[in-house]
Amino acid sequence: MDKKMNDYVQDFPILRQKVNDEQLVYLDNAATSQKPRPVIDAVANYYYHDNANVHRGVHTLAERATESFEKVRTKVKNFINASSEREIVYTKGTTEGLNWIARSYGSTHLKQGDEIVITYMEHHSNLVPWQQLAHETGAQLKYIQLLSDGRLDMGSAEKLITDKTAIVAVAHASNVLGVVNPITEIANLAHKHGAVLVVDGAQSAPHMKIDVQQLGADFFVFSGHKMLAPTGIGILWAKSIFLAEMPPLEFGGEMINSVELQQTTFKEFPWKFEGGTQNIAGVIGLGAAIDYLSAIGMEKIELYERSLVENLLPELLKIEGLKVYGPLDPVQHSGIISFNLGQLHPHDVATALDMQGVAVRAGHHCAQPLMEYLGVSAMVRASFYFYNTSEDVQQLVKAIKATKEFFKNDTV
Amino acid sequence: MDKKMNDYVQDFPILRQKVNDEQLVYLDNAATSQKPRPVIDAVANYYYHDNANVHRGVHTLAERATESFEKVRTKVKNFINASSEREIVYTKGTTEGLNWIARSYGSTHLKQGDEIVITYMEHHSNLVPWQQLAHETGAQLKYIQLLSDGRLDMGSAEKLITDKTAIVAVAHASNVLGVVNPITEIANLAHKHGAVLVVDGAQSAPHMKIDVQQLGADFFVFSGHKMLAPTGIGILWAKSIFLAEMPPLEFGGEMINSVELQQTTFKEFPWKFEGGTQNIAGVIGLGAAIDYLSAIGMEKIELYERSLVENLLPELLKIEGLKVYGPLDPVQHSGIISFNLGQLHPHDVATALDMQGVAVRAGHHCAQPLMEYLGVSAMVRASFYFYNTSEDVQQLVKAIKATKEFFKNDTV
Amino acid sequence: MTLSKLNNLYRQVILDHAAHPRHYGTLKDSKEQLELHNPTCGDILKLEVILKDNWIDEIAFSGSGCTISQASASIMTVEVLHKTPVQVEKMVTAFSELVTGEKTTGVQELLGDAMIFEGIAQFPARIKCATLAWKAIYQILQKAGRLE
Amino acid sequence: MTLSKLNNLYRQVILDHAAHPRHYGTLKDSKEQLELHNPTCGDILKLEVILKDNWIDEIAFSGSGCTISQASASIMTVEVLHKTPVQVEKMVTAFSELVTGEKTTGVQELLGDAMIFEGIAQFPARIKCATLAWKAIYQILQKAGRLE
Ligand SMILES: Cc1ncc(COP(=O)(O)O)c(C=O)c1O
Ligand SMILES: Cc1ncc(COP(=O)(O)O)c(C=O)c1O
Repeated sequence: MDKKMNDYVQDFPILRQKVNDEQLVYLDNAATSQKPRPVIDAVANYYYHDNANVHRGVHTLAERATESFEKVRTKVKNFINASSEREIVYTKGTTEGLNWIARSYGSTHLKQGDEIVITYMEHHSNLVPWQQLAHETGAQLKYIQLLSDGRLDMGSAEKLITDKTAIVAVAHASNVLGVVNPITEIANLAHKHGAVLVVDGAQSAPHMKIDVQQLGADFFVFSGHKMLAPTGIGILWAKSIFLAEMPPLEFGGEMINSVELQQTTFKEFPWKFEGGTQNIAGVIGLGAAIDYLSAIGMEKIELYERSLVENLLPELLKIEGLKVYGPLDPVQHSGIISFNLGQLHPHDVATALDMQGVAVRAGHHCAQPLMEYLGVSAMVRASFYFYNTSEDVQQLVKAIKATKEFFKNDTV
Repeated sequence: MDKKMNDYVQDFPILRQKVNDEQLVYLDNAATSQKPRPVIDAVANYYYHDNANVHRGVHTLAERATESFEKVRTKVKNFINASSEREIVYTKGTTEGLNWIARSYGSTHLKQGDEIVITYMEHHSNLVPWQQLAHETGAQLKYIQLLSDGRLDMGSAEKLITDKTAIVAVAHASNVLGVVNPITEIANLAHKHGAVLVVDGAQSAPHMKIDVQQLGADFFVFSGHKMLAPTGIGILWAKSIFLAEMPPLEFGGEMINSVELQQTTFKEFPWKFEGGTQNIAGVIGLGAAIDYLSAIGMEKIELYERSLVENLLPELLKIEGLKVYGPLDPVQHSGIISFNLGQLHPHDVATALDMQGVAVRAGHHCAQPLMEYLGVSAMVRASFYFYNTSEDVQQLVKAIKATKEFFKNDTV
Repeated sequence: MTLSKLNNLYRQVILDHAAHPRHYGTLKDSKEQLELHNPTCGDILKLEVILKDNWIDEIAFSGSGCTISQASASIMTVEVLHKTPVQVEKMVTAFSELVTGEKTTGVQELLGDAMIFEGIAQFPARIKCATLAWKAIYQILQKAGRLE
Repeated sequence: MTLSKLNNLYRQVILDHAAHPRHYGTLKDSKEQLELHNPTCGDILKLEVILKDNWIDEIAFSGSGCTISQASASIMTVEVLHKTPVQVEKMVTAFSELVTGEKTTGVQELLGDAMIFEGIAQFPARIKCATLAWKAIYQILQKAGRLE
């Protein structure tokens, strides 16, 4: 399988470059993925042939653009198994999607004394909007604990999710710990207590088959740019019943039904949420990205990434002084591996790896409460995608060892 | 000059196509502009060489992406003569920018009894957000009248803008009437009464030299997609003093300084407004668009478009039964011409023109109160950009005449 | 001239109905009514019907719109008059399939003069104009509880 | 191995300061203090100074950070001790120009050991690490009203 997967690398010209005189190994996929030629071409071709504003014109280009733009809703619907394309709302990305849910659904449904339950592993984007909502409404924000290997403590979840809970918001997959959370179980817990479940799918949608109905989620959001699509486009999915009652947040342009001097009526969902000219080319690119991923198969992508981790994890654990966060069993570990190398600061490690062509991230990964919880100030993170190869794994391991060697007299 | 300007057409491959067997004449530029090759290439090259998430990584690609991303702020600053790049906030587009001003500045500054003054010619995007703000805060929304030729009635403005006025919001150039409003005069009026002035630059920034300081505006917003840039990127400019005090609206990602379990501090402006991964490639494309426009010269673009209108207007006025809205003097008319052809419905006209290769818009142009004010339900709009030629003007005139002929036994 | 293709859209019957719409106006007696907007173009259609026993006994429309939407409304009123709700529902479906080009045969009898809109499939931007009136009759029957 | 270029960044002096930072800790007496964050990496720098007459009489820093930011803080404290606010302001400017590569000559005397960070211009992602401590001393003097 490795062989066949390696063919996809050819579609990513950016990977064929040297960085600091070394072959680039891009392992920062959790921050953003690279884009294959078919996606870049789809965007360019749209501008070369069909570009026009959507929904507004009777001329030929406008009609073509509108059709392509709306067709992608169907692709997204199929990609995550939504029940209707009308449940697919275009956003700027995961962060905007989560903020919209907090502001539109949250502000109209929460009251003093209600509780919002999230986890210690949330990305700031699935944390700060709820914090703000709690401040505004007088609701309480509570955090589900983690087990020592980084997985969610379901005992803690059962204690925290009660009849007071109005909203539960959880990452499907962690952007730091490499764990995938048991969403269906959490959905059952939430629903038993009359709460809705918001799922942050930023790190899952790119890497595994998503079925929002099977997950039992009420809201599911993700970003295009982490799954081959252009920057500036994301998806907010929610059950129709919620979208129907949620007030729109950005007013103007095509989201309107009729405007009088002192009042306005809005279109039906999803269009009522899409104020102003949308990122049309971004939508087209997202459609091409979904086509590309679907042609490979999401299950295959998930399996392949696991095989890389099965290669990597044992090698890392052999390096003395190297500490991996999250589960140590490769089977439970997604393609995100966060670690520290002795007392070396993650930034020094990341710079040393960069000098060897290996692009990783260092820092708090927009998860400061998690860092605090784990008692570290920062970590190094290597995150894989299907176009990474076992040679990439080897180059990473080699580079980490060389880094350790370089700093050996100092803090390692 | 015409000759030299015509050369730019070559950079727009989309224009070299046939639509309904006729050479495409794209006159829907007020809805969205076409994109020249250098802009499309800039986006593709970014993805082929430098793509990474910004602000977050220490690796080489991340550093390159961040530098390009931030450099565009300087380009935008120079393009509109802001006093600092920190006054440049990236948005999704004009609509988002206006909504953010209403929500962030408006909600924190308005109270019951305050007044918001706009005009009858506003686009819904510069109208509905203020209507909503008025509903929420108990402020009153008032409309400045128009003169019979569509220009702003400054007498009406003087009456409506009083010490009760907190916000004045006006389009720099109308998207329907082809008039350019006297912003400096309105700014003086507003400031005399202690109000702030919000300028909707969606239809001016693409077509003339903008100097926000000379205009005397406090806020100025525009969209990239109407000025050669990709979809999904826009600019909110405001004086530092306002940006400093405005609360952010989208929480998560790089807009954060530090997060604790129950509270969060934000970065400085402009970054505090830019929650989540931004439309990075859109920003890069906007930079390329500004380079392209600046190389031509905004003054030259404005003059050239006026020369097209000087050709077109007299020809149109010769067609019996054709009514042009807005000033009839070409010197006072921007490159947007709205008209009706006898009793023919604008949609029928637009379809007939499309059959002759000419792409125009028909409808209310997101300005229903203006339609109501003028007593029409819809109009046809032809809108020009610098890559349109005098042949385009001729083809439009010819097509209108043929349309009139086709329907002659009916409603014309 | 290059407008010959326009004849596929603006057939004589359509132009005639637009210029002289049938059943244009309002009804006096107690009636079902509905107003629909086409937000894209600002068109407004008001439809009124009087249902007697199990058929449409009287019908009228008013409002403003383009040639296509006016003609389609006029033809629709002619074709549905004295039909039962169940029949009308079938017509609505058939019309929708006709104008999107999904199914264009075997519906002549059902749709009558409304068949004239077959050519509109080539003008996708205008399909909504043609379907507005049919959407209205469907919704009015639905609201009146005459459809299962 | 391919890490020889890293020596340009991690010079021996830097590694030494990072491993054995000077003036690390806190001051007892009444003092000016300031805490700065580098939001990108989560680094925290606490700086304290005692100003006497017109010079920096005592100085200390604490917090956590990478090799570069720790070493830079350590060297900064050594270099600014007993200097006047006006001198320190000049040093801050010179250091900033040094690490961005804008002006690298004629500042040896002014910056002393801090010259060691000249090589960092090749590592743009790390410039912020080196300048954090200098930003802190500047802001502390500004807050204390010792700069015009
Ligand atoms: C005057 C005016 N304001 C605002 C807008 C909204 O711009 P956007 O759709 O890019 O948000 C437009 C364009 O449609 C416009 O013409
Ligand atoms: C788990 C998780 N949630 C949310 C986000 C935010 O996504 P975006 O920056 O695309 O809005 C990210 C990515 O940074 C993430 O990893």
